[in-house]
Amino acid sequence: MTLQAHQLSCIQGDRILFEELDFSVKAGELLLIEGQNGCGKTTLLKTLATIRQIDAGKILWNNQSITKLSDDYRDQLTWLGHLNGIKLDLTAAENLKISCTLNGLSVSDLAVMEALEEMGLYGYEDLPVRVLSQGQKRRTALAYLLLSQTLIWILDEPFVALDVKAVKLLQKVITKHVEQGGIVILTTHQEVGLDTGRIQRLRLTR
Amino acid sequence: MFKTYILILQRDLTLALRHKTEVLTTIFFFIIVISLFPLGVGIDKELLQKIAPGVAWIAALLASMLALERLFSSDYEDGTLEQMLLSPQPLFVIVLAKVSAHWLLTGLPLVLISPLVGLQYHLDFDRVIMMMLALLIGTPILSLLGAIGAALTLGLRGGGVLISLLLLPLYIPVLIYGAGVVVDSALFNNNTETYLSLLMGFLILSLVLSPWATAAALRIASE
Amino acid sequence: MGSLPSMGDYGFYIGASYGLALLFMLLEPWLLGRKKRSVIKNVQRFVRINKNRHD
Amino acid sequence: MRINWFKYAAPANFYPIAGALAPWFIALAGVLAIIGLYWGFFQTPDILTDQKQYYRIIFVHVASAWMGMWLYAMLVLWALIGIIFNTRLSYMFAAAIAPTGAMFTFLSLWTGAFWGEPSWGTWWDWDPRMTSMLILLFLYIGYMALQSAIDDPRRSDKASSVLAMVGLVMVPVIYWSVNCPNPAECAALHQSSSMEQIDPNIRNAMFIMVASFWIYSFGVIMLRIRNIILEREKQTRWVQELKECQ
Repeated sequence: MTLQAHQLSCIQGDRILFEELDFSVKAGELLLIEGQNGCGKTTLLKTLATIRQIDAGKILWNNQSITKLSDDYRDQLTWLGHLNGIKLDLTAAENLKISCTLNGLSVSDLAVMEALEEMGLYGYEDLPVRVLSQGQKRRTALAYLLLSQTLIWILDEPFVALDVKAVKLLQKVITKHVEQGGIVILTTHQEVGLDTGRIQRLRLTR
Repeated sequence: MFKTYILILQRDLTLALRHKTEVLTTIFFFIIVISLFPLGVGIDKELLQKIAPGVAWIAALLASMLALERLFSSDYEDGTLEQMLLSPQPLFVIVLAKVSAHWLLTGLPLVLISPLVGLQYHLDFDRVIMMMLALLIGTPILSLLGAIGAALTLGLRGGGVLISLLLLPLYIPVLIYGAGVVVDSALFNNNTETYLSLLMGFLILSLVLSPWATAAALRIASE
Repeated sequence: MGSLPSMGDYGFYIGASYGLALLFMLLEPWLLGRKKRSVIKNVQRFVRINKNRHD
Repeated sequence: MRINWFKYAAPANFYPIAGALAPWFIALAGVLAIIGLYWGFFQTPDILTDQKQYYRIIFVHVASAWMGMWLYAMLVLWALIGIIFNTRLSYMFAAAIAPTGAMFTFLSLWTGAFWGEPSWGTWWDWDPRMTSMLILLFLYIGYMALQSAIDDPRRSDKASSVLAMVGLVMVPVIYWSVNCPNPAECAALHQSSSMEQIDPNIRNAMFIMVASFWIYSFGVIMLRIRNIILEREKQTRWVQELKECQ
């Protein structure tokens, strides 16, 4: 259960973001991608998450190219970008239910309520997400992580717009996932607070 | 697979029905456009009967194009489109669901109010039936091809005008054969069935072509 | 035959067609030349920026 | 910042080749045009059985119409190659072809009108072939509009290639629906091409003109592709070291 990148390069317009990147992440590991703004962190994450086509090089999941695997690889993947991926006109519960069914999980209403409660959204489940605050919207998006049983989490700056309590909560969730043998790839400007010492750092120099 | 189709279809319909006004704008646009022509062209009975099919089809074409811009743009802006791209379900099922929602909200209502065209343009009963039948087969084609245009111009400035520039050439066969059905039935020669079968053939071609092209365009747009 | 071609009284139409063709086929390379000069000016701007940045 | 993969180095290698070929192509096209016109005007009868002197518009009309159609096919071909091999140069070719193709289609519409006026008495009469050319012009304009509306070259290449593919599938359907609107009498589609019966001199002159337009198109496309390469690769070192950019 490893995710490897070989000679990975990304070109944005006519600028080369990074060239011949090699790394590999095993189950139960967290890969932290660092670099200043605009050095291609998000582009790398999008390429890993198959949102963006690979310019040059290969990405292997269990030694099979992710472009060949495509839907099977996406089955194992959860992505959270800067956008929350939730509809503002629907309620938090409806959003979560749709995300789960979309990713092939049949999940009971009770489980949805528990996930929302765990993210500190008790009492807000049936309100249209439009009325919630930015932090609460972010928690709704993060609540899906509790329900998803995928192995790989790719999170693009997940701690943005979260208050101290939510940050601690998310760190706990990520740590639990990594300990259970999951793979987490994320970018952040804060401390990840993972104490089990299985963090791999990758610096994109530009 | 089918569960996802129903899920996305339900989601889009609930979303649309929470903003009833958007649904009605398309229908009122259709009614206004068909009511404008007699004011411009004159109210002579034979003339109106002759131009009725063409007018109805052009109005339907423009009305369905009106609602296309919002087909993917709201999902694009709030990130749900990214989640759809990453769902293990094949993307063309999701695209078909969204196109069906668009058709139910814009295409079907046009079919249901097309008898209004019959009234305004003095069409007799079986012309109106032919018109409704032609629109019933034709409007899904408009939604399917329209989805390609909507996906290609996602997030671009001036998207509305650009969509019509891309799609009008593709809509021409629907217009020719769609209007041809009604004109032909008016002349009492018997090959309205061939027109309808041509329209059906075109519908099947769009059903095959559009999901692939729209999915490819969506992946390109959200890179 | 090699006789001089007579235009009949359609000189306008023939002249307009060939005139238009000639106009387009001269205009296009000329426009591309102008575009090339403006693109090169743009590149030279980048060259100067990079030079100042390095030294 | 060297780009060493072959498919990424293609623009750098192609740039000088295009620069060398372009002037020769345009010059050769000019020579061929002169020969073609001489042959078409001096070696042909002034009045044909059904057509008077204005028939000589045929050389530029048919040549530009063919070019309009052929260049659309080339555009679709390069778009397809671009999608399959993901090489940037092929996308650039597709982008470079579109304006010239649109110009030829526009030219064929006007020369058709100039010819139609004296012989049919109207500038435009919705004849199926003329309508098809008009729609082809709309397709070109849609293609170019989409390309200019997207700033990021990567997305604009791929999006316009998808549009070209859709065009590829739709063009026969549009052409058929325009040529044969009434399925009952569909003879319009099977009209025999009028190439064989005309006077061999006219036919040869026309083929020379078509060849001249072909070579002209190559030359102009080479010029435009150089501009596109310069524009897209202005960040790279090889462009900045070019002698004309110092």
